[in-house]
Amino acid sequence: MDRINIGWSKEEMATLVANDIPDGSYVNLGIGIPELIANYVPQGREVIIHTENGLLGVGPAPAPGTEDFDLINAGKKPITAIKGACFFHHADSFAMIRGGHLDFTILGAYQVSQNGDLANWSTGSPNDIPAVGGAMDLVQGVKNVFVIMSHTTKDGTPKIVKKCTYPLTGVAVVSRIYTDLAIIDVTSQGLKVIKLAPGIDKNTLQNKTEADLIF
Amino acid sequence: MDRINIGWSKEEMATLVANDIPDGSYVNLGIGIPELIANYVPQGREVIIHTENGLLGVGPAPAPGTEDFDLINAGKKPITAIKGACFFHHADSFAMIRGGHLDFTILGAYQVSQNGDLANWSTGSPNDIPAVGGAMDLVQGVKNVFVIMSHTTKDGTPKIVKKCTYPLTGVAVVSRIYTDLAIIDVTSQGLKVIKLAPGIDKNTLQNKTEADLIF
Amino acid sequence: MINKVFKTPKEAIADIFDGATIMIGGFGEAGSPIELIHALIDQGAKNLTIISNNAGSGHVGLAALLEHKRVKKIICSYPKTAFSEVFPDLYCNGEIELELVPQGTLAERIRCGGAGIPAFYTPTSVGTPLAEGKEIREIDGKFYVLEYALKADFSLVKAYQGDRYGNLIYYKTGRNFGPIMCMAAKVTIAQVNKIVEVGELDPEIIVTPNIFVQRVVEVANPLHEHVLVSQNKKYPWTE
Amino acid sequence: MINKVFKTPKEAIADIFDGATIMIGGFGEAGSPIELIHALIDQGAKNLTIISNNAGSGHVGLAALLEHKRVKKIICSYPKTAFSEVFPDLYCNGEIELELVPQGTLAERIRCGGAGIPAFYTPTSVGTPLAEGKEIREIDGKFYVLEYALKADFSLVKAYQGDRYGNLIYYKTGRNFGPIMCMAAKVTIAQVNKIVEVGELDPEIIVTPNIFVQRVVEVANPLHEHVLVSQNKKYPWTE
Repeated sequence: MDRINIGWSKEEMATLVANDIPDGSYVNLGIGIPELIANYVPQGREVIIHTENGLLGVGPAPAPGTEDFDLINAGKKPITAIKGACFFHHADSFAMIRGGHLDFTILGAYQVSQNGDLANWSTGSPNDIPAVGGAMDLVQGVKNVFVIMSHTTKDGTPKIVKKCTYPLTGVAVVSRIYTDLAIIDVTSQGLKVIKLAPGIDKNTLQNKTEADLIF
Repeated sequence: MDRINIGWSKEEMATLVANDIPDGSYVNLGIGIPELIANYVPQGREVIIHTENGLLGVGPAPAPGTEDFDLINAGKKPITAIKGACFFHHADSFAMIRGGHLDFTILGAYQVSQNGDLANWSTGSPNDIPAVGGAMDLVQGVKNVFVIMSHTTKDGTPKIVKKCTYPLTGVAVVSRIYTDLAIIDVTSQGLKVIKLAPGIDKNTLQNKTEADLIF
Repeated sequence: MINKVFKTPKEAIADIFDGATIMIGGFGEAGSPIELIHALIDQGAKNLTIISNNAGSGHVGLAALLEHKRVKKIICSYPKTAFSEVFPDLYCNGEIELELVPQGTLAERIRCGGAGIPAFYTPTSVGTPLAEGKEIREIDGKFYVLEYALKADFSLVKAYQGDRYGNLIYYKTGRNFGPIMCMAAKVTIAQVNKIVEVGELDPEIIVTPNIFVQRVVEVANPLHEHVLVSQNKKYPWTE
Repeated sequence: MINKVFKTPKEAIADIFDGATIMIGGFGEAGSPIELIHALIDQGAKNLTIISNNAGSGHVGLAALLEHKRVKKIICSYPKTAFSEVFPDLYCNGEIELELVPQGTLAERIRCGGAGIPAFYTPTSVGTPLAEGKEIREIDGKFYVLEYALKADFSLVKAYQGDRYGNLIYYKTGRNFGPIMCMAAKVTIAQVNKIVEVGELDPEIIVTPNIFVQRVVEVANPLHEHVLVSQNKKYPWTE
């Protein structure tokens, strides 16, 4: 997913997500593309970013040479803290997550199923080192679980599926999917496309999607 | 129990308990006579006193006129804090208690049974306002539960009994009893008297005790 | 922009509804949000369930709320305090329901309510009347009782300083139930002695992270319960 | 007199025994007590069970402890970090046992171990392979998995400042697992950048109360794991 040639770029996807997060929200950003979202919060909105390793109030990336390796995010990258930030330990951090205090978490994914099942921690391959981190807590506890990912794998295999084949992170937890090709809501009626990327039509999108889409 | 005419005085009882608490111990003191113990810690020993409402490191009572009603003990009396003290919230305070981190708790009692059952929170009377506070947590979590009490009620009824008639605080939790007449260990063989107050003989003590004593 | 600051206790508690479950901070007087409670008495919400370590003292604060018959049930560890007159009367007359909970179990049930843990096992109260009717489980040879989380519609707490994000620090043993009650309510309302600018509170020393607080109101010089009780004051004030 | 200060990491960890269960603080490098881990490598204890969020990086610190085959089992949420080479090799060769635990469940199991709560219910992992074989319970219409507390013989943590009583404060996101691991071990050993006099730490800002800490050792200028990894250093140092 280093380059996306059709549809939205990673930066455009991040902007779309950022625009959908209301002023005053508490947001946890997953590792990878989700981290970009912090850069696109619209002017005039205060969004407080949580990182599960113990900081509420993540600020912009530090200037080169000013990194503090005791001030890192969940991806173990150096960050900064905004004014009004606070530090806390892991049990308190996951009390925030599990206790339903966060409004949004934006996560990457291997697969999302039509009922909102998420697979994002293991390919299930015996040679894969299993590593789950905080993903299973986030999907259970955060009020809105958004996924941001490429619409298909590099070889074109759909990632939005009828049923996940990879090990699950959570059952029926995703509420919205942002891909390079569309924004899709998980509803009780099924997967509802609420926005198509420029130049993408319904047939193209459905052909790249294993699950049935509602337009 | 305002006056004790035979055996040890309240102050002598508190001194006996204080002498039995080793240097470096963490101690929770119950409301009433147990509070006196803080005044009798032998010179040269550092004993850290915990109050369950959120302070580790209770100091001496404040001088009159210097009381701070935001700095109180479990009995809601103004206290002071020693150097090296720290404040914390109730869940952390009871993590200390329940988690087995405290070495001693010294509690008052209505009744103690021969197997160490404690009754100290309710007389069971329908007109009694039930109030338990932290007693049930203390007896379950603290390593050594000591009782300090008058040997009998004012009308001479034994408080050390075969089986408690009052509602229990905990089952088989007391390890040692300090009364105005004796110090008694709760052992697997039964109640073993390890010290008699001056002028008290075995018969006198047994006559004031419902449970069988071992001398 | 995030601004959780309310101008007065009255505005901060305006939407508390009949039948609400409310956690009220404090251990005795320390940490008791007396101005918020008085505003609640003025506001008139009734049929409340209160979760609080004590049941108030004298005829002010929590005791006054009880005295005005606004509370149908109290979940509490120690309703019998010095100068506690209102609760005993109501209780003996069958005018209030009491759920008596050991103090550590009360604290843990509140924290779990805030932490998304619906239930836990504890050794506390096993073998006593307070464990009767509850599930007992043996784990590694020891017995434990199953206890369920507590949550609330509102928490009223008193802190020392706060900012417009809702960050809080406390003062001495006034901290007690505040931090965990902030976690366990849908709407936490904190009265603070002083509102400071965002950034004034060192991120390392904030006790309650702002995510747990929805409203902050400054009460610069809060009343002292022990003074009011010694003067035999009653709320609402009658001069 | 209470004096929990040890002169060197070597003395502080001297009695760690073969087969011990050890919690090791840190989230990646932040909060990782690298000098204590290196002293443990020198000391030689083996057959260890390690509880730690990650499995180390490069060939220093926790990764070096694994590389020297001292660890039979690791309980961990995320053993796959950038520059993590040692653990993947051991795991693929079947030379180390892994218990994979979601991060929040790991944190809560540790806190419960310290708080005398033997088990709790959590929604995390329900419906996933990590809940397989575990008890599932429905509470108020939602499903939860039963998880058990974790305890340890020793905890090794890194803090910022400490005193001879064992009070600790931390530095930024280096706090992470430190405070809860201090609670959950029989013997907690903290390395701190600076030992201060009793009374220097404000009672309002102490993060780990002294009761949870048994030993404190000053390491004034701790090594930086990312620097050592970028230099491809291996412990023990071979010059």
